[in-house]
Amino acid sequence: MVKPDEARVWEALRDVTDPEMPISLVDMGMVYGVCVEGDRVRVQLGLTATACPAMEFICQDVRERLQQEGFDQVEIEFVWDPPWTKERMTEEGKIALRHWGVSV
Amino acid sequence: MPTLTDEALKQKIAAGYLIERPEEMTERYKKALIQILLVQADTELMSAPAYYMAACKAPSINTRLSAYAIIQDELGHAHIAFRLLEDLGMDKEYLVYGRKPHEFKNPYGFDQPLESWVELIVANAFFDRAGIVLLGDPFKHTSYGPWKRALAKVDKEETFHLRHGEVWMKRLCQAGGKIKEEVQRAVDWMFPMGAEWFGLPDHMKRHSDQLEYRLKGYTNDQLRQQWLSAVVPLCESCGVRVPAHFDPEKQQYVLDYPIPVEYDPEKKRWLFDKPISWDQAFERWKRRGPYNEHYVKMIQREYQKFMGLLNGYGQA
Amino acid sequence: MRRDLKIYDVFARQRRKDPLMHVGTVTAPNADLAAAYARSIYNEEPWIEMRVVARQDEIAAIELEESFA
Amino acid sequence: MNEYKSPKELPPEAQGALFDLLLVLADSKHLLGLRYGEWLSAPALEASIAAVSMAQDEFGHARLLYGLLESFHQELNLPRRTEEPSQYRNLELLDRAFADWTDFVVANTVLDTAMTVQLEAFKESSYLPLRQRVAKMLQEERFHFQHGKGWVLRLVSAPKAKAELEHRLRIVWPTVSAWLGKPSSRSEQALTGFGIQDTDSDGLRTRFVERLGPLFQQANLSVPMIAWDAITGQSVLTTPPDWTGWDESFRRFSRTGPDRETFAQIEALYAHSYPVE
Repeated sequence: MVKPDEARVWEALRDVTDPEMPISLVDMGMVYGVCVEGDRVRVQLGLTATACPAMEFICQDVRERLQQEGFDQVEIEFVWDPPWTKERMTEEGKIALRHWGVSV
Repeated sequence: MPTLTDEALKQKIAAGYLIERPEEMTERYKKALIQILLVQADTELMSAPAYYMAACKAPSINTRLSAYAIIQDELGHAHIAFRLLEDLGMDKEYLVYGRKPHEFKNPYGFDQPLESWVELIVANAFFDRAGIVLLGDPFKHTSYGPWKRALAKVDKEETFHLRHGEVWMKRLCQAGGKIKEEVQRAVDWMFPMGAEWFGLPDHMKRHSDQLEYRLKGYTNDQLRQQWLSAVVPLCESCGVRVPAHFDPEKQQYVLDYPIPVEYDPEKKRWLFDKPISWDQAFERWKRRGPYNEHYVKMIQREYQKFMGLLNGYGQA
Repeated sequence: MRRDLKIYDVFARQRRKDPLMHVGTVTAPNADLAAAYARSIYNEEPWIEMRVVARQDEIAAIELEESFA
Repeated sequence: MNEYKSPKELPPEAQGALFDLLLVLADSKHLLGLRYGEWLSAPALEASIAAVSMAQDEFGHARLLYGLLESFHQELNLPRRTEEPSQYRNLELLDRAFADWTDFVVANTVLDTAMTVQLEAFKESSYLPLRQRVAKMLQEERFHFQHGKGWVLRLVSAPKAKAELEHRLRIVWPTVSAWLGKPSSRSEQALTGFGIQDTDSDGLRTRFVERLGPLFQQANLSVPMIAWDAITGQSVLTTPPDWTGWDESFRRFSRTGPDRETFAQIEALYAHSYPVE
């Protein structure tokens, strides 16, 4: 069963888009995991490329959006395994959302 | 195929017809199209060495990476424009590697040295905004199908450059102190450069084939207005001064100085008390800015030498 | 264009269910370079498949005709 | 086989050897990125684009590898490194700008492939953080070789260019072949003994030759250090490196580091007051 707090984080991350294309990080399949402890949240992100030029923007946007949700400490961890592939996009994102009990 | 007259072509275009191939054009249409594409191609191409110069001053591996991503995009856009020109019968190799520096048709802004990370950021915010405004127009309006389709990619990527410029500009200004002063100095010389980019005001402009063939849809003044309405509020939100403001009566942005004015490229300074005529401004553009030759050389340096190596034993 | 160069059309798609669509062209002296060039120029979308084919090897089954509509 | 999740868990000799190797790789990829990026002047616009694209991949990998090194808490001491070029452990062929496009093509095929072969040996690494990152890097490297190969095939179609290419290959070969590591060195024993990499340096050299051999064969290039064995259909290394003056922890023959011009660019990355994360 998903914790309501974590569902809220997933929902909030739907508002953060990859600066290079107008698709949310969730639909991009870039969110690998979310873990909430009180006002702390840890987000695991898979970048589309090791040389992702938008890395800083993405971190900044994720931080700002989750601070709006009341999380004082936002920790971002990059995950490379399994590597992000294009097939993680959209369908994967939707499955993940359904899994977490968020309507698509 | 019956000979197509200019009038008949204009009627078809007015009815929304998209031109797909050179055989469907009149000579005059083709000439106007080549002219506008060449300006686009040269602008994108020459932004690359200018941005590269600043990328070498990037303050971290991360920032250098984003600068390179932007350079790659710009070269990619240039490539697309040159490919379109090639399909119109132009020689792409000659256009990139055979022309003399002063023959390139990029705006005066990309004849200038970009000497710091801050100048790269302001160039992203101002010059890439000019690019988006100028290319967003044909993307929406143009009657040439292949160009319209190619611009979808261009539009997408320029949006990233802009965001890069704007986010960083805010970040640098928030840092305050010396860094903000550096931003102000860059804005001081780059803002009027951007305003001038859009050329002759409408009331001085003669008829335009580019508009009549619907290669583009907006006039120079409309485009300049679009640019000002993005750039001025950005600077205001950063607390950076620009010589322009919103006039509530006219319901548009106006410049606080007579355009065009004289520019001192050595000192990177505009002489706002020395207005000049547009003919004099075009003269200045034609004389080219201080880094025109340097940038063209950065692109062309190896080509001749390499062709010599390839052709050493008669290989074409 | 130089005789040793060829035009290649570039096709790509983003999802398995999508058809390959034309995304642009490159000029290159051989297929390896055409593929490498295509990959670095048309990188605006996360394509899952990209192919290049020499334009000289394509033939028109239906030729684009001028429409007077 | 053990699995190590952090440097602390590694036996000391493996920790030192891995630290050295990761820094060699990170610096080499950083410098290769700088070198690729210098080619706005490639002899074709498309090649300039590919060059800038490959530069980003290398920077991305350097960024990732430097990130891995942070957890070692060993004195990385970036400020001192920026004052002292000799602290840099990059592949020494990258110390200065490429002389011309032929040099670029050689780096793109030979140098880049050597780094890739080293990375591939980590695919099943016992050091988990490295194993987790290597697949992504290898995925991104694939088109580099395709680009290099395309240019090699282009060059050998012209006799003068072909002769020039063969000449350069002979020059770089001993250095790049040595770069894959010295047999029976202590660090090699640690790296293979604890399963950090899946083969020893001679094994890496064999893979390296097997990767490049078919291209050289197809391009009809005569590279005396490699022979084609018609019976096995494999390429084999004929001349082992001469190890005189070799420093295994830096993987260099000389400790000079990058030249002044290059070093100025590296310094720019750290000597600034901008708000960088």
